[in-house]
Amino acid sequence: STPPASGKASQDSKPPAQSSAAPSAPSSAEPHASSSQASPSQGADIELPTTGIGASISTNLKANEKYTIACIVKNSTNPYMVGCLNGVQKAAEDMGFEAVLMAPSTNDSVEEQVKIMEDLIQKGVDGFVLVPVDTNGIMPGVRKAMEQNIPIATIGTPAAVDTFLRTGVDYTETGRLVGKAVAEKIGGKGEVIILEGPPGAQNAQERLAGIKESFEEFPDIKIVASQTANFKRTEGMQVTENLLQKHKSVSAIIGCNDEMAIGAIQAIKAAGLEGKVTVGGFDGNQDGSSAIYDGSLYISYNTDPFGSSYLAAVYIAQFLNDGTEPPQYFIPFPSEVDKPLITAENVVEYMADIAWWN
Amino acid sequence: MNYIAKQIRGSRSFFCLAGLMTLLILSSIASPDFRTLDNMITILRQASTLLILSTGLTAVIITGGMDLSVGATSAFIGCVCAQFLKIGVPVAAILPIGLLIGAAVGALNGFLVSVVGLPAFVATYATNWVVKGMSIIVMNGAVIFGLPEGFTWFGTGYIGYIPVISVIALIVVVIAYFLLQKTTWGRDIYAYGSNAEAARYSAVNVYKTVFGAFMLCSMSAAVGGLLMTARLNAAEAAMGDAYGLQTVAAVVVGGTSMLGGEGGVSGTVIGAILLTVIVNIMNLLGIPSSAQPMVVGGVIITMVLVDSASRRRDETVSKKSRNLLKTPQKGEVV
Amino acid sequence: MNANVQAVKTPLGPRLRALPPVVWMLVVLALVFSITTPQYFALANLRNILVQSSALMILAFAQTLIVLTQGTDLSLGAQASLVTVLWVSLAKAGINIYLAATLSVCATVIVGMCNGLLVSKGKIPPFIATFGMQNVVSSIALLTTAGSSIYFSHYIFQFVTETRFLFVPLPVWIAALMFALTWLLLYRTKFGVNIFGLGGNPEALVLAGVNTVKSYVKVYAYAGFLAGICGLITACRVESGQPVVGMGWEFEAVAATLLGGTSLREGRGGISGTIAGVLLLTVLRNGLNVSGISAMYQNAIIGVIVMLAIVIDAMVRRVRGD
Amino acid sequence: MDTILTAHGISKLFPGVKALDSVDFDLRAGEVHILVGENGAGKSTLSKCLLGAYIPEEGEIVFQGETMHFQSARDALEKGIAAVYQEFTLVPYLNVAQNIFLNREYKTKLGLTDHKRMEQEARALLKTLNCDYINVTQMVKKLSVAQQQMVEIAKALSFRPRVIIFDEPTATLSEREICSLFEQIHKLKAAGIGIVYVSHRMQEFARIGDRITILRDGKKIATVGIYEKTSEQLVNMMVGRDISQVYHRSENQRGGIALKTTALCDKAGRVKNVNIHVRHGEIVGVAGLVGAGRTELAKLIFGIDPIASGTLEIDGKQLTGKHTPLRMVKYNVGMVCEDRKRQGLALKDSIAWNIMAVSLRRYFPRQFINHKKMYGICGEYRKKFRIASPDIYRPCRLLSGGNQQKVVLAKWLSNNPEIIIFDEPTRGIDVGAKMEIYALMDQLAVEGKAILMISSELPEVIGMSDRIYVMYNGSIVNECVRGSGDFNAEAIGAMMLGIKEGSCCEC
Ligand SMILES: Nc1ncnc2c1ncn2[C@@H]1O[C@H](COP(=O)(O)OP(=O)(O)OP(=O)(O)O)[C@@H](O)[C@H]1O
Ligand SMILES: Nc1ncnc2c1ncn2[C@@H]1O[C@H](COP(=O)(O)OP(=O)(O)OP(=O)(O)O)[C@@H](O)[C@H]1O
Ligand SMILES: [Mg+2]
Ligand SMILES: [Mg+2]
Repeated sequence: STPPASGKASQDSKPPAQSSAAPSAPSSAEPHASSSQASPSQGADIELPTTGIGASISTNLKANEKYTIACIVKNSTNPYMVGCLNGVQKAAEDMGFEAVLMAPSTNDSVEEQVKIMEDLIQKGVDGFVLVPVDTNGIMPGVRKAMEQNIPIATIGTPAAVDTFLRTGVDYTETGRLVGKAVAEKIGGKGEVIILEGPPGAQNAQERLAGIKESFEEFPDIKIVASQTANFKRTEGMQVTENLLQKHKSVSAIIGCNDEMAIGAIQAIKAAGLEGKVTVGGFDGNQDGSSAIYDGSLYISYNTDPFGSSYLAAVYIAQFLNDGTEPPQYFIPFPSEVDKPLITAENVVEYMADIAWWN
Repeated sequence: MNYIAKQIRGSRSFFCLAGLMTLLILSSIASPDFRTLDNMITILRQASTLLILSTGLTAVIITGGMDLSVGATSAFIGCVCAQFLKIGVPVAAILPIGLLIGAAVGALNGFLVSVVGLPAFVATYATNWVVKGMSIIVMNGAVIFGLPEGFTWFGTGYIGYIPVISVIALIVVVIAYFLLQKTTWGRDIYAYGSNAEAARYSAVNVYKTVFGAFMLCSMSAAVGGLLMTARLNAAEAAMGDAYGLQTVAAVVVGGTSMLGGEGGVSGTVIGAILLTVIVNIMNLLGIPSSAQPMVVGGVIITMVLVDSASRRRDETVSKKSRNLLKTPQKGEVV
Repeated sequence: MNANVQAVKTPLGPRLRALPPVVWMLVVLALVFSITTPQYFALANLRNILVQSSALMILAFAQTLIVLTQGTDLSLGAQASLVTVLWVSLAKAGINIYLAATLSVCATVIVGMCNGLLVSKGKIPPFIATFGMQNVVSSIALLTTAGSSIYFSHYIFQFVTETRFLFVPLPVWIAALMFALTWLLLYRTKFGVNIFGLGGNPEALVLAGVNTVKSYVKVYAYAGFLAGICGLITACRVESGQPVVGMGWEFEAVAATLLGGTSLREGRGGISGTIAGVLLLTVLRNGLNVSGISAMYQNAIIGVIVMLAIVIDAMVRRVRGD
Repeated sequence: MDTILTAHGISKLFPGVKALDSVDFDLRAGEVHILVGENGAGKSTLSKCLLGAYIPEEGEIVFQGETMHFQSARDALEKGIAAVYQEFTLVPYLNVAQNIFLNREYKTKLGLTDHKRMEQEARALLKTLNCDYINVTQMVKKLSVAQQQMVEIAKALSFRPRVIIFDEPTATLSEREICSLFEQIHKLKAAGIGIVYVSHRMQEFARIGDRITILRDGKKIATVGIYEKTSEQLVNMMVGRDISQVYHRSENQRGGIALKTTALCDKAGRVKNVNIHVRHGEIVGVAGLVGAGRTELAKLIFGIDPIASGTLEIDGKQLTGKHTPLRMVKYNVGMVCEDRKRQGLALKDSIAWNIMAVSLRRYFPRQFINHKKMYGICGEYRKKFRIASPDIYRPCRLLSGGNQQKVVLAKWLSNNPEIIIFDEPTRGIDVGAKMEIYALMDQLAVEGKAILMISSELPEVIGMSDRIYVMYNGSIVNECVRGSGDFNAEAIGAMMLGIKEGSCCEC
């Protein structure tokens, strides 16, 4: 399949001024052509205007004026999205700007996201923290905002052009890391089931591509099924139930988010296969973390929406205060300050200090 | 015996049953994994939630109405009750609370349809919007999980080989069947659905009938929502979305006419199982998710097409009665 | 509001009173928002509202025609999505962009014809026939792009959304053109007469020798055409092909249609009221966004206001006795 | 005069009904050929077969010497056969001109409909019918019923047909409009156009008719010249036996006043100041023309429509509080309504469920239905009313009109009411069934029930009633008691038309 558009976008969109600060290759994965430059690195020497991670993130910065910063996410029913909104809300409280928190009333509608952007430009906001549904789809809104010189920070999914900042995670990268970890855990061979995100959603496609990429190294691993469960727990459970009827000897299931992974775990329990199947997920949400703690989930990836959007808001406020640009276009936030993979080894620490959902 | 055979043959769910049988046979041939006991139980468990939601909807559709808010209502009640469980409300109190909220939503629908006189389609679409919005507010975007074991047992437990959730679905179906077929109120629902005006002239209490149907619908949505929550061990505002129109499909594929007055929960049982089986076999055969709706849509259209063709055959004069013309029979009623 | 009685000159007072209630609600809503938010009444915002409503507007015209025939078309949203995807992928495959647009609109016209056949020949209730089609169509859209959105760079997209003619952006003009076209078809052709007939008294049509099967097919096909145009505008709006972008629009279109005074029974109504219905929904969303009401509350607020609007509409009509 | 339209051996079947049975019919140019027969005799069905709206199972139609194979009404229209149908065939939300030119819209050069021209021609057409007060740009929905009927007539004439079929065109017209219609019919006759005219109103026959064909139970009885038979003979041919045989009343005792209304008015002003009473053991008829407000009165009494003013007493007790059918049923009142397909039956439901629709609550007061018991009861009623059906499980739509009517009767009588309102109890049913229903009403009266009977068939009202209220334009204009001088068809007919008693004697 075609390489995801985001990789391309972030690749050739790097502002030349910052290329000296380009991060080194990622620590845990092979560098990959499509995203090597954008890939995160641990402990790169950039200075964040914040300290901490997850819910413990904070800043000393104060907004000079009562700016209005809007956060637009993809929906208001997913904890990840609400984490983003909460991050900006917290930033607003800490720094003293006004936060406008928005989501389309129809879940995951890029068209409505564009509408909201247009409306808020009318309202006169000073900055956008954006979780776009789609890289290209969001462009009309982005372009309008850029015409008005309103800084835009995107979380996770980028926009098709360079915006003020992109932070959060690289979805392909997350897929690659978790996929690799799971593959190693099952000894590089066996049958794997993947539960995909909603068809049509870009981040879901990218993460899936990442997972598949990571398996290319392991010729003995066979993806026996890859079905959508729409990022939902119910559907994760139902689809897994069905697939387990056929693939009883499956060694691993990767859910493209924790919700589906937990659904899969419930189905595994019901099928009496507990302990025989390695399950991987993404997001490191509260339920997922407890599942890692009790051993039913092997691994997850801390995508930290809270910290990402907080950080994005802080950068925007800083820019509004004195015109300081962020040092780098793509700041892969959680992995910038911490190891983002969560396993039984670090889950206690993660839940106590790092998690974004407290 | 002849009567029973005739009833089955003549009943609207006949084609649905035939369709289900065909599907089961084809599936068993196509995939060896399909015909295992395990898989059958899986299908049973999966069909249960859909079945509970569609059972109540059947009553509304028999009145000639429509309830587009079923999915949203079930999610809403699941969310509210999960919040209640979280603050320590005992499990025993949850069912009454859920049913009460369900009854309230149903009463709102009933009010809009029978008192204000809105088309049910529009009224319940608005309700759907409101209820969905309220579950987002209730949940504040979070997912609640880690519910008491006494509660989740209803969703995940087994009685012998049979999942508890299926037993409950069966109970709901039996109750609804009993209400619709064995009580005067149930008869009023059919009478109102086949001819609302005639029902009024026959001294049927229209308000009681319509309110009752909508309340039954929303209350079964409540049970469905609670079980959905118990089964997931979590509640989420969007969890009912997928059920919105799927329930309608299950009811209509089961032979209940959208024009009202015909059909029943027995057809709905078959319809719900049919839709579940299709998805199950498609997953087993590895049909890509993007192609799955096409198959489901195709099956829905085909089933209803066959059903409506058979209906029309009843209306037209059959060959046999045409022959009456040739040999006029004495004493035959004109 | 209806063109059929345009020749009757009535004084302004009764004519104002005869407007669909939704027009008044629209005015009230606009007043409320302009009082609460200063930026609301800016010219740019009005333009904004018009642009935002244009895609839904066209879809709602389609839905209005279907509702006039006592049906609902649940596949319209999926059809619009399909067009965005087809257009972009055909263009990407090297086909001339205008040809690609035409071809993809042809696809939805065919979908519409299938709908019409199922409803008329197959005698399936429109609700369930078009629901089945919705599934089929969205599958096709997803399969076309293997599930993801699809992107193709061409100046036409931005040209459509950003060109202004007489201060008004192109999508609004397109919507206006579609209104004019639909209006002509509805009130100045046999096609329109048959639509009112299908909803009002199909028996009369049969007795007058109208082929009702053909009429149904035509209506649904034209609805498909409008859904296609809506899809083209949407593709320009989001500059890409999005296989699920139109999800749920069919229901919003129904809501707008009914708010606009078209009845699910006996073929009463028309497309002029639908404009007000669509504007009500758009103004509501825009107003909530501009006033910065949090995402958490928007769904509930919109739902409650739409419900109130429908109830008020029903009440007013009952009092007026129409 | 030469024959332009002939039908040979036409048969038409509906599920459960043989509506036409080898009917022969012929129509000459320039004549008005009247079709008579009781309700359900097959008049409308025959008209529709001539028109191609129905395709007969058997028989052939010859028009101007050519055998026709009409597949639709359009075919017939193109050949020059137009009709004014009994049912409403206008589209409510189109204007008058659009309705008249439905499917034949004039087009401008641009291919758009030419409203101006259509309106002009429509206006001209209506003018020939003396109906220039009808605004051609008005929605049909907003017209009165009579105006709608005139539009239907204009529509048929606009085809400039060779043959035109009128199916009860005057049923909803007032005298003034009837006059202009007849004037038009005379003009058409003079122009050599053949006219088939279906009507129940004998007084019209002499004014326009040339020949009469009598249908009964789907069979043709005879075709006669207009002056060959007296109206009594015609009625006998229609009914198939002497009227005196048909109606039978037993001697019985009258009880107290069961139902009494005082100054009853409805909200729409269709019922004005009605004072009537019915005693136990009495059959009281209400006569009047269509639109006189008799059905409205019945609906008012039964609680379907709200009472605007006036009072209602049942067995001497004045009714207070909520007035709904449910409450009336509790007071032992029943109503067999006018339109059995719309208000009487759930056509999709089985015979059994329809029979039990009212009395279910009485037999099973605890709400739980014992199916065995229920089907037992229904079976008894099927036998008692001789409902012709192999079982009680079939849907009612498969029954013939008469049997459907019997189901409606069984529905109410199974609830054992004391006061029964019959609105057109014998509409559209065959003579045999009619007689059974008359016998039943007689028996009910003997049992001491109070019966209020509304009927448009004068012989029936006169034959069955002990007293008759004559209703005209919403008010009771007269009360005739059996045995008194004005208790005959002529007098009552005149009162129905609103002609004062005095002037009545002259005609
Ligand atoms: N569409 C139909 N389906 C079934 N039965 C029908 C249908 N139309 C007419 N019938 C039956 O055919 C018979 C003849 O009906 P028809 O309408 O021709 O009577 P009619 O003489 O016109 O009576 P009326 O004076 O009431 O108009 C009746 O028994 C009627 O019930
Ligand atoms: N002025 C009118 N405006 C509207 N509708 C009318 C009018 N006159 C008569 N009608 C219609 O004709 C029908 C007959 O009227 P109504 O029921 O009052 O008369 P009726 O005396 O019961 O006559 P019948 O029982 O013979 O139909 C009504 O159902 C009504 O729809
Ligand atoms: Mg007739
Ligand atoms: Mg009447």
